[in-house]
Amino acid sequence: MRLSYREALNQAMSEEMDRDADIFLMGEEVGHYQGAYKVSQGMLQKFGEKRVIDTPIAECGFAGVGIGAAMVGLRPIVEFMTWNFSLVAIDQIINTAAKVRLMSGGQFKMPIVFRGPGGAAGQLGAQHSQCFESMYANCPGLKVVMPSTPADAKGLLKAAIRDDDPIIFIEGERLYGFQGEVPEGEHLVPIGKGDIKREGTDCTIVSWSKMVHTALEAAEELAKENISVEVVDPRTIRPLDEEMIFESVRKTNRCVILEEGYSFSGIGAEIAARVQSKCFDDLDAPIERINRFEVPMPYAPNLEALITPDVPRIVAAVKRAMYLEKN
Amino acid sequence: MRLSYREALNQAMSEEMDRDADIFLMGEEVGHYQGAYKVSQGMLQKFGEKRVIDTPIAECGFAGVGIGAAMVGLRPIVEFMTWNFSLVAIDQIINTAAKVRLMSGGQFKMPIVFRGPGGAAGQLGAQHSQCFESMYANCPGLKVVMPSTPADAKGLLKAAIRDDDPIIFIEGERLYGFQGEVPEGEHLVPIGKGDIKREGTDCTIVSWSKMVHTALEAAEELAKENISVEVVDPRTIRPLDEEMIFESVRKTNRCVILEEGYSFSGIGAEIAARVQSKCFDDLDAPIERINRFEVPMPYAPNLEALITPDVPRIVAAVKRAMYLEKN
Amino acid sequence: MGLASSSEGRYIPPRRRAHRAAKEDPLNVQRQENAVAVDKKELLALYQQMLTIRRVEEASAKAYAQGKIGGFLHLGIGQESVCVGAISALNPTDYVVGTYREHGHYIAKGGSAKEVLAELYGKSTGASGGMGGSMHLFNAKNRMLGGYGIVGGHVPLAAGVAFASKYRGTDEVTLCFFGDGSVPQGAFHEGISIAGLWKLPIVFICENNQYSMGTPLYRTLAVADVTERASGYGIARDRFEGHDVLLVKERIAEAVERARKTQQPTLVEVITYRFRGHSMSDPGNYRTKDEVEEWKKRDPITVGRERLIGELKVSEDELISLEAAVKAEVNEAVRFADESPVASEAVMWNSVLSTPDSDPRKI
Amino acid sequence: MGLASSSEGRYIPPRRRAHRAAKEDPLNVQRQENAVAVDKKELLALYQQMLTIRRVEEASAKAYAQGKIGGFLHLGIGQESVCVGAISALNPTDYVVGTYREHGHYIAKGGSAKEVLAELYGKSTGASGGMGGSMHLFNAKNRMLGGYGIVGGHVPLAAGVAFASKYRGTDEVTLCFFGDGSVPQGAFHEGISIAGLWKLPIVFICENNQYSMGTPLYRTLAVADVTERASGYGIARDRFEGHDVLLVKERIAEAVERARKTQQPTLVEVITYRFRGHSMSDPGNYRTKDEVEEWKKRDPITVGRERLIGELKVSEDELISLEAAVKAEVNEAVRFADESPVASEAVMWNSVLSTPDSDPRKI
Ligand SMILES: Cc1ncc(C[n+]2csc(CCOP(=O)(O)OP(=O)(O)O)c2C)c(N)n1
Ligand SMILES: Cc1ncc(C[n+]2csc(CCOP(=O)(O)OP(=O)(O)O)c2C)c(N)n1
Ligand SMILES: [Mg+2]
Ligand SMILES: [Mg+2]
Repeated sequence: MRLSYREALNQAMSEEMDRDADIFLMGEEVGHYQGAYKVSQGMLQKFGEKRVIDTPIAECGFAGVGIGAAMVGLRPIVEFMTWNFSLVAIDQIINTAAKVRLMSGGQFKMPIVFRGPGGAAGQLGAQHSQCFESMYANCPGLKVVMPSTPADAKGLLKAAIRDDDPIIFIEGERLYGFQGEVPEGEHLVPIGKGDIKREGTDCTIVSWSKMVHTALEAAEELAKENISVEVVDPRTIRPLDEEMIFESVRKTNRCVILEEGYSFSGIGAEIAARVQSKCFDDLDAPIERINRFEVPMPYAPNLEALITPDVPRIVAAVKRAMYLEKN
Repeated sequence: MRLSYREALNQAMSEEMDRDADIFLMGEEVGHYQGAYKVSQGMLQKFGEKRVIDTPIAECGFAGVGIGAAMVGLRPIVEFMTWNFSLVAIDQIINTAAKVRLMSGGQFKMPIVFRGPGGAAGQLGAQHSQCFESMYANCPGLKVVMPSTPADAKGLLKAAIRDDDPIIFIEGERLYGFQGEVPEGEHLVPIGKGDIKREGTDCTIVSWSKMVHTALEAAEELAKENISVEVVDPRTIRPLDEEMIFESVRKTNRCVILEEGYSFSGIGAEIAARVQSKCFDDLDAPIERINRFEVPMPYAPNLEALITPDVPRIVAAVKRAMYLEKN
Repeated sequence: MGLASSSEGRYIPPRRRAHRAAKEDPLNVQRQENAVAVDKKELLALYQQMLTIRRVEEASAKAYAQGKIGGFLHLGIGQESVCVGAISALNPTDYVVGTYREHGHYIAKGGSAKEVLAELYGKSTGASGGMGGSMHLFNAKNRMLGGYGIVGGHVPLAAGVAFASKYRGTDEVTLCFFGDGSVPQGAFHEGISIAGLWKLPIVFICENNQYSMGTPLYRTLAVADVTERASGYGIARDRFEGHDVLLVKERIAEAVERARKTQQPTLVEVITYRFRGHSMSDPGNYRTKDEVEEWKKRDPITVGRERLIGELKVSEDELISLEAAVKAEVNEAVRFADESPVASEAVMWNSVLSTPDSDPRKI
Repeated sequence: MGLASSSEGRYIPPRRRAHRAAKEDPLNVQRQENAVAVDKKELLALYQQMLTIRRVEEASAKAYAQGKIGGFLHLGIGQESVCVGAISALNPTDYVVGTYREHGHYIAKGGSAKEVLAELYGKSTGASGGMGGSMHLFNAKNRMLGGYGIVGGHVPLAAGVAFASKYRGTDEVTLCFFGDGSVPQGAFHEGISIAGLWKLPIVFICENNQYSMGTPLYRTLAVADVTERASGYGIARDRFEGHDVLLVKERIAEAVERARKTQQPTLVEVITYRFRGHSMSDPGNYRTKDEVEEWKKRDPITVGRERLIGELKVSEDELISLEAAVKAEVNEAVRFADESPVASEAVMWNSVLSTPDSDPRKI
């Protein structure tokens, strides 16, 4: 069936909540307002105030409430209105959610999903345009999931809700309206398994979330010049499906990593470090990273566009990797 | 003169506070208690309660107080008792300190130093043994400084206090008692400039903070087997003195990165990504990364030792890089 | 229970604290019947300021619909008396720290319509050179220390500004504005705790417009009276309805003087109402038409105008010409914004760090 | 002003709130004169528990000095009546959430001396298999949900446990312990705000030992009476001195019943004192010898023993044999800890994530 990314997420939560009464959704405006981005549209009506819970603006508080509830066996879905606001709750996530299992010697599980939109979404300025995947992925005890399509969004969110570990589920704010085919019936995508979004032979582009679509555009562009690009989407950032990436690079011998967030200790840095290690003899060129330039996001549209990765920058990077363009 | 790392930091703050009445120190137990780790010993007596300020346990609050004071021209030094507790204040640092200059179109400077000890210090468990350099370094608008010796500690802290940007100054908790020679008189170390801690020709080890000393031990070990290791210490993580690292790798053709924190999107990932890019044709072997294993720090001493980088792991990595040992 | 005339430590009996009470009488504050004395020149100036803000925001809504402004746009239409009245109680050397709903505060603190609109248009002539946008208006010269987008996150920063004034021994006071929705935030608590402990010269002003996005106050706070929290912080309190700009000025002036003279912070709650949705994308369906209409009867601009005519005998003509002048100013500001050059790339690179030669592209 | 007998909504006049008042009479709480009625069997059991905790902590201090225990070690010596009295008011199905100073709470909630000492020794037989250490004692079976090391960080978590009880419609109650130093923390505020708003079955117990590390209360809080904050959260309050374990039990039982029956949270402040430094590395020089000696006169163990002998006519012999039994138990626990195998590598790998085949070394 054809669904928007938003609808796919809504279905994932609704189906799982139908299945298991221990699952509930909690966050700012998720209930009466139907979600700040309407991801939870209709859910209050369906599940009632007990299971679709509007919270005060107290992210540290309600993230902690979710964590406590998960420790004693409930399965909370905690929505951050956007991931930018998770910084006031990050202590709860990193110092508690990620560590209780280890600190207790394995006595407690932590089946909780933290979800919400990440990334820039058009002139939202410095405090509302951030990418947090690398901060969270740096922390063992967490899993980080970032779907790029409606099908992946649905399948991964269902898998995340069933998972017994704390999951950082980062949605593309710009993807909510994106339409795509989603398999009928029960559809699960395993956490930790990547997907090849376009096959190709000349150069690998690794990308995830909304940047996958920019990569696909660039691939289309490059195809016109007879350059065949493979676009691989790990879908889960941590654990990372590194084998899929290595295999692709072993075929193409070139690797470009396209990331919306900053490069310094970003996900691209991690992937580059692994690829250079495991594909040392396969690489015909240095791995290229494309990222947001290292500037807090400015508001003005001309500057936002300037610092954001786009098709021309990807095309140039692929060409550099193929020695078709000078540095 | 011979000083401990702790004394060197104390001197840096005291000298700068003597010089400029706009500088003050604020944090938990920095005054009457003389500092949880005695870094501010004697400073209350010297500068009084107005400039050496004990705070309540409200990191978000007093980090914000520092930020506000810096915006209107004071030059605060904010001590976190340890960086572990900065997570409850990270929103202030990332969403405000790092962004006000840009958001205001350059109208406001942000001359503030956040400092305190980082890393593990012996059986402190999962919540008190963390390394945050990669989280902060991912954020443009911040500078991240991590001295490994008393001389660097003094010179860099003085430079940090004089800097007009927000500085993340991470001290080695295990280094406070470490003694070393510190130049007499005014001693400044420029932010962004690395240092070669041991010269060598066969393999480069990049390391910082307390791990530098472990690297030096390993180098000593390897020297016995006639393997000549160069130990380079960037000292500042961001901005990173990449040229120094590239130069060293161009000489040795091999690179091992030794980092106390986790590998996933760590500083080592960033350095590896840059080195593979800029030294592609110089590398004779894959870049090796040595990190804490990806486990929240367990309390038991046998397990803490197991997951922490140590000399045998470094020696093995260098030998792998030299094809003297199998993977 | 009426409004106590003294603003400090008023005791409110426990039953008033209950959630149920909050539902019956959500605000627990009586209408202000006796307006304060009026000075014509003063009220005219405040009226003009409120009107300018109103027109600027109306113009920005229009430009938003035309696609000339992007991102989030939060309008304070209906709340103008709060920022205008409060900030008029300040000296020029005093500071203001606001939220993302701060166009009015920026103008009240001496900024121009041009600077606001140009910022919203993302232009180099804007308040923050186009770098900040609607939520981040800064004016160093006027001591407008910005709008901030993390709910409650600016409260400790404001305490820090007041800390600096005390550190330096100046007589400056800081006004920190925030919404009712920020009260449950940790940063709110930490900032106010410290201000109370260290006796900082600051006034915390809760602009209680009774909603945080679509959530009415009683689903956010167990105790509807925000100032009930003051006693736990050891600070003074005051609470009143804010549609009369002069009353706001008078009551805030009291708190400002307390801060200036005795370094005693005050938590002030001003009951107000926003006539529009939370932001441009919010149709505001969670409120009834009746409720909105009821509050529009206390539109601070209408109230101000009526007092000018009724009590001060300002002629309709005088007001019409004032209103025309405001309109012209705002029209000119729109033109200015539209025609200004886009935000500067060079300014951006130089605004990341102070180190002049760092090229952030390379880091 | 004496202790009010009712625990709810007591009004404390403003002058008591001031910083100065806090200095003159830092606690603003009168000594408890009339102890509650005593049941012999009950007090004997509580006495034995307090004594076990005391001996375990003394043994751990000794082992620390011998280098058999590492890391941070925070002892609750002097405060045992608080955790023992409070937790004795619970059903076994109720929950406890504590801080890093939680050896006593762990034992009071049914844990053994062996599990505590083995954990401190970093052994696989410890409460948390040697993974947690002194600050992180967990016992899922007993519903001891851990000790936490980030000041205030566990308060929202505890609210979440209470939330789960309410969600499921059980009659469980959660006790959340924290120190006086955590009151200015944002997490404290957010957790309690939510508990008050949602009426969660929880009791927040501030173990006010009057110091956070080396900082006396009056340099941390503008208002010395922690429970003054309750009215802002719309919750009940109580406040008393805690050296009499039975009084603690009685007063906490009231709050527990309130939570269980009416889902009304309570903020309880129990005044207590730690006889040692903050942790093993703190000599505690910020307090005078006289002050410490003064409080030692109200050592809860001495007080309990005196009541057993004086009021309940328990013979010295009976107590001596009880004390010997405790000593033997703790000695045995030390031996057990010493001889147990070190923490397990396999358990560690399996405790990072639930996914059984992930090898965290490789990630
Ligand atoms: C920490 C945080 N959480 C969530 C948001 C999203 N958000 C922006 S404004 C807002 C409502 C704020 O309401 P209130 O404080 O009453 O201010 P008002 O908008 O009514 O002026 C929310 C939830 C945010 N900006 N920051
Ligand atoms: C957020 C945070 N900041 C600082 C610390 C360091 N620290 C540990 S205990 C402590 C004092 C706590 O005092 P209090 O809450 O009164 O508890 P007590 O130790 O007296 O039991 C401090 C500052 C911490 N663990 N967490
Ligand atoms: Mg509001
Ligand atoms: Mg204490």
